[in-house]
Amino acid sequence: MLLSLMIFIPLLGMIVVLLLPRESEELVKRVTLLFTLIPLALAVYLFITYDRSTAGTQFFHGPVPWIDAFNIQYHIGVDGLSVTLLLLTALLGPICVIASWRNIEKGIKAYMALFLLLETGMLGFFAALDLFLFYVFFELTLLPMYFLIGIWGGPRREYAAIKFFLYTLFGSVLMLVAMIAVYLNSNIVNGVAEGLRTFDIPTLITLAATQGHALADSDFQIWVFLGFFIGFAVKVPIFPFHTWLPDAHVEAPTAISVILAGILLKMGTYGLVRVNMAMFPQGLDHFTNGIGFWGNSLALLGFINIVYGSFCALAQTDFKKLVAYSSIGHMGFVILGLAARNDPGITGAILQMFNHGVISAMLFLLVGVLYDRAHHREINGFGGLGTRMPIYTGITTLAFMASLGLPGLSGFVGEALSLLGAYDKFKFLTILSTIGIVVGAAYFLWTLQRVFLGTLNPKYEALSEINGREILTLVPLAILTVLLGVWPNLAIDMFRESVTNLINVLHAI
Amino acid sequence: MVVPLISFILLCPLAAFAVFGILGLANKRFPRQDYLSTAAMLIALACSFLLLREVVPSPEAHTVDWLSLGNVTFSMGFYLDSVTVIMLIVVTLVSSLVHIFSMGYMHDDPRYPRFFAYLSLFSFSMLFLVVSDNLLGIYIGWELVGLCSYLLIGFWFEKDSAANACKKAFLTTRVGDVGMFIGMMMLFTKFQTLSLYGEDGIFTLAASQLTTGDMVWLSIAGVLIFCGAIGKSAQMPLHTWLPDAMEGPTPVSALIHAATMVAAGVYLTARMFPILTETSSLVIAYVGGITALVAATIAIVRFDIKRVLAYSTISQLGYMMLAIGAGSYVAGLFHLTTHAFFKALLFLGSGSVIHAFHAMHAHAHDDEKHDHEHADDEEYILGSEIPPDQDMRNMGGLRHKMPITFITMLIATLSISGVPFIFSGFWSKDKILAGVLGRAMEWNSIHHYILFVIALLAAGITAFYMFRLIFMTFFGEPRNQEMHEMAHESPLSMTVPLIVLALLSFPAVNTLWFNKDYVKPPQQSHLHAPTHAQLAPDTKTGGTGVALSLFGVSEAVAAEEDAGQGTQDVHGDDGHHGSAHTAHTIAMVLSIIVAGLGIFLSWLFYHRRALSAESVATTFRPVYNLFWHKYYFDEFYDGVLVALTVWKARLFARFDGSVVDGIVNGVGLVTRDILAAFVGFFDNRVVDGLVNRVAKITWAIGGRIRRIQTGAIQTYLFVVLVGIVLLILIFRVL
Amino acid sequence: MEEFTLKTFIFYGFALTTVASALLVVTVRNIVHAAFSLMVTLFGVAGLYVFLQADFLAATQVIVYVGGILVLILFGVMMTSGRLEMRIHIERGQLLLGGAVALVLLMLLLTVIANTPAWKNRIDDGTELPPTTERIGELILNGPFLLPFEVVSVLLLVALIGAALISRKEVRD
Amino acid sequence: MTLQHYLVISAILFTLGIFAVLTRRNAISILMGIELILNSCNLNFAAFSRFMTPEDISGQIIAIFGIVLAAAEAAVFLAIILAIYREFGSIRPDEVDTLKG
Repeated sequence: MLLSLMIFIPLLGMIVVLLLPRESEELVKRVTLLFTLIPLALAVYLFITYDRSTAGTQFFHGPVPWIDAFNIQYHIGVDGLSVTLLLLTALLGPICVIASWRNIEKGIKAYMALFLLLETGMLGFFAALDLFLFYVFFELTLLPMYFLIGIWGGPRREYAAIKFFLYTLFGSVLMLVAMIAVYLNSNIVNGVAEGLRTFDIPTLITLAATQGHALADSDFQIWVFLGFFIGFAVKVPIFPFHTWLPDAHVEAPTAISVILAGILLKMGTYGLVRVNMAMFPQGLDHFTNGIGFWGNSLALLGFINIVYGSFCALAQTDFKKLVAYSSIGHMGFVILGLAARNDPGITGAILQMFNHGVISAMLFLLVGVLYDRAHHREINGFGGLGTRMPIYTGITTLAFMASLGLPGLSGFVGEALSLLGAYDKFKFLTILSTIGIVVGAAYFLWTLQRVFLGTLNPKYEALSEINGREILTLVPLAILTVLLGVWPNLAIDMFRESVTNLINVLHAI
Repeated sequence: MVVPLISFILLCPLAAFAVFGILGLANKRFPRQDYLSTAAMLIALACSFLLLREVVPSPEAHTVDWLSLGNVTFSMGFYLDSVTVIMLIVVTLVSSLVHIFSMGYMHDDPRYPRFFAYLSLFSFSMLFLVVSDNLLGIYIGWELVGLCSYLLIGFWFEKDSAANACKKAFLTTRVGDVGMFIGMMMLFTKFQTLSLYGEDGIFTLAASQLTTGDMVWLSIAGVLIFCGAIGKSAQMPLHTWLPDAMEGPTPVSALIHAATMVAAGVYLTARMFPILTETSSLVIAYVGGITALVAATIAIVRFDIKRVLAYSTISQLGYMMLAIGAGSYVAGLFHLTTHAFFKALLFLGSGSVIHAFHAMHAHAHDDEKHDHEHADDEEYILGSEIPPDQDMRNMGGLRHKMPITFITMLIATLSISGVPFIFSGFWSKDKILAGVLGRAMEWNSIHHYILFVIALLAAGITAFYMFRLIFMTFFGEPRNQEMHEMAHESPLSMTVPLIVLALLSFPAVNTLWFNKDYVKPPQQSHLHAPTHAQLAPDTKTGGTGVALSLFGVSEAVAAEEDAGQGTQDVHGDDGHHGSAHTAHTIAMVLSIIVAGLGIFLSWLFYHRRALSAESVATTFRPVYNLFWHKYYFDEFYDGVLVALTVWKARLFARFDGSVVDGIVNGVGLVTRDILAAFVGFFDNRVVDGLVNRVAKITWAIGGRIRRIQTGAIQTYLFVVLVGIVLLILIFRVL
Repeated sequence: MEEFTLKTFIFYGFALTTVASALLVVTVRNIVHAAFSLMVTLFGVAGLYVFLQADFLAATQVIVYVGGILVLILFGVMMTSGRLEMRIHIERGQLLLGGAVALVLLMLLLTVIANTPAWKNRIDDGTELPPTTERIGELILNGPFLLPFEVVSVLLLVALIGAALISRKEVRD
Repeated sequence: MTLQHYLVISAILFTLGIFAVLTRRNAISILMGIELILNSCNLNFAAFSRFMTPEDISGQIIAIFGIVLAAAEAAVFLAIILAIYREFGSIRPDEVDTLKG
């Protein structure tokens, strides 16, 4: 019930916001903030009461029959894998609302309503335990995102929005096909159909591990794995499905970029863990067993993401595009860690998901702060801002350092664990991937130098220091960054058992 | 008592930094950050001295779980042995002195509080690195000191050169760190832990689990870990960042880039000593040796007082690496300690000189901005710009103006040059030379003989360029009269640290190192490949070493040397003791000779002016150019590596924009234009032909039918009713 | 055939009044007259309700229809019709067609009424039922009709607001 | 008085209402016709309630709802008529034919 409340309160908020008069913008913003703070409060409660000693699903609601004809159920719940991302989503919600406080100029009401809808979609996605429900929420995020980019974005917003939409749709069509294939095979044992078909994820996981079940057939798993994988790969995004990301980021308003990098990318990797790994261990095995091309393919994709993303970031001169490409690089570590299929690898990957959510959120907020003042994002157009805006420079340095994986800040732990895990299986690729660490440091430091160091660009002598509201959005994230860097167990406690459980599933085949 | 004490030591500087950070976020400032940071450091220093009692004799580790996975746990902990304590004292001591020095030196800086906050953060990180008992902890501290170094080098970030230098420092060291990380990954994959000590630590496991078949693997791992040290300790080929790091304030150079952080690489290598194999040791020794020599040669031709010291630091660090690579664990760490003191002293002294010139520089800045560029002839054509207050060619004859600075710096110079017996530098350097020679004789290894020669050469050159610095700065006639007039002795807050450090350059205060029970080298379980185990006994010569008994110290040194060698050698016997003594004697004599030679030449060139440096430079033009251009490392990196990377990045980005995205857009276009056009054609002619016909008919019918649509409600209603009536008639009545 | 009592007489009287006045409503040319005829019809229906022992319904009929709707209609007449248009214009052709359809419909309805077996021989036995008001109240406010009642209330409210909104003079902004 | 009496009266009222709606050229007259139709329905409800289920008075309640609906309908209808009158200057339904095809 708690989870259902958490998921649908933003939806209620959307209705309330829609009923408010268009003119009272301040009221609209406050109401939206309120309706994003409630899930956050619930998330804090969830964090406190979550039982860390078990791998099982908790706080579940359902299964309640929803569409009986296809045995689709309303079934939600969280385990260690999803709870962290749920918390992240609930945290970023209010932060984004605050970040949108001043810089959305038109149609704030519609914007906020769409944002709340988006939040419902994201929260629901992470909590869904029914494959169909999962898909519905997955698609539910797409629609508001399309409008949020397409209406409130930059000059090329329509191109970016359509690109984003089509890309994701392309992926989700394959996903849908795979999903239907799973559904149709879900009641076939030894070639004979018996019982009801089902979309229920926990049931499907059990079935996929049952000897003789159609879902446990390794060829079937490979194909279905591919279908889901492409669907999620677009979201992550994994090379070569990544080109929507820089465009979407550059055009999207700040808060939406934050959501995009912070949550939407995680939906892809979360899907990989939740569906691809847990449900199709044999399919996974085919792509990560380290034998031949296909056995290395997932790790190879991770490697390409890391190196390719980092090098592309190095060449960017648009601040936001740079951060966008850095996201691609960082998600590569997640893929690499997942491909390792071992304790440090998966833990590192999940940790990296969470940490990247926090850090990239900070980065985009910071870019937004600068953009609001200077109205451009050309890195070479700044210079010497360190003297003008010391606090802003300080926070940016912190975020950059976290992002480039400085130990003591959260980015390091996930990255290091992913690499440690991956080295066990993919020695050569992992060693090559470490290039990404150096290049990552290079582009962040170079940016730092070009924007903040050196002599002050006289054009920006009047630039105002970061204000209280902006600091308010950044401080929780900064604290989290430091906290998780110093005390990573705080996060790992949440999902340690689930990871162990997942690994047992993977090793059972 | 140990754990709370160490925690407290760590907490002091961290708290000082936290105050700054939290207030900074609230856009406020703590006006007395300098007192806070300094006090924190002094407390930490006092606590470190307390630890001196705690540690002897047995090393101990205290751990807590830091990061626990399902079946792997990374723990964080403190490991406290004599080396740790000595490092703690060195770091806190130098750091405290630098804090005090900075109160005078940095006093007029607009970002004065920030400077102390950074110093505090650095001290915390460095101490954390030192006390960590596992590789992960060391790595964390390692990167954090890198960050502080970055922040402090770039402290005057308005200067483009500083901004460049800090970035370069961070990136260069990161390249090394990646190597270190790969090494860590190798060790982790093998042993499933990153803890070094204890039952489940890497060292125990390595000793018990590894076989001869693993030697290559272990060597690679060792060299990779050493890569981290190459970066951080500015060894070849990653040394180029350290001279540039002199863009930072001078106290920073003294603390970070002379005494502590750069020595962390040596410390790490020493920590990894137990798992160094013969091969990796040799690699380390060669890297160290070559670095020592090359950096020393570059230092000869520098004119910037800080750059001379920077290259000298690199060279001395190479010395330490050489020592550890050659198995002289104790000697390497001993030299680390003595070097920390005298090099910090040299930097602070140079800072004092710069400070004396600084006011003048600011004054003369406007009218004589570029004058110095024309002052000397062609040398400037080649090179980097030197700030006039750091240019030794503007100095000279300062010994009367700044007596305290002069005397203290002279003591440090004598120490670093290896002037015998009353200076600590002599003992530590001598110990290294003896160690290398000892290893060479013991193993009859040509490599170590070569290394010994390199080390000797480097020692001579060191003496030469250090005295060159002293002569050019403090002796002779003032070369720039105007600047000379303005020069003055520094305030008390700056001279006191100089005096303290000068005192530390005497061996008496380094007695810990002469107590052979205090620091014991750890066992190297993988040093001997089987071949050497057989070779070693045959090569031993039964020398009859005569220990020089001077001040009763050298006896202890030699004996300690034995202890060091003995524990490393499974076959240690009397004959071996002999070889150590022989080596010691030879090394001592030779080192005194080369030091004297170096000083004498320097005196000839720069004081007596009996020989002209310029004419020598002209005679050996190619060599001189090589030295002047720092062996073209920077040119190579900037022109090739950096350019290549950026080019590659641009290539990738263009690839991304045109090819990958092009394909995507292309698919879009193809779908929209070509495919759609074809389908459209087909559609128009075939499908649409049919459809159009249907549509036309529909349209025609519609045109007629639309008259029914009168728009009058009553008509509709009428029709509806008729319909109802008919329906009722059909179904009900008929 | 039942007895022709006073009660029956009155019933027929009401029935006749209702039908006759309804006929007037649809035939009279003056719209105001039509409205008043409608009033008579409504009263007649109310009387019929009384015969059906639906006392509350009868009262509601009088109050709501006569007191409310009829007044509303009269207002509507006054506000929309100029003096000339007080007369209702009827076209002959339309009249014939409409009349024919209505007639056929009536025939059909009567046939259905006459032929449905379940409806035959349902005679009012004349039993006096207790007043319905209390039971209706019970059913509406505390019984199965609570929800419909609420829905209808909201509907009425919406209709009122909507009506007010539609009919107000447009304010140009 | 049988059920059929009432049904016949109701049927007549209904037919008259239909007739009015079909033939009248004045919106208000149409409204009156509609009122007649609604009344006939209510009468049916009441009658069926009385004769078919004497104990249950649900039919009456439905009739009451019917009245309420009639009231609502009348209100909205008149409002629309007023609006149309303002727009077209007439309430003759045959003149309001913007939907004409």
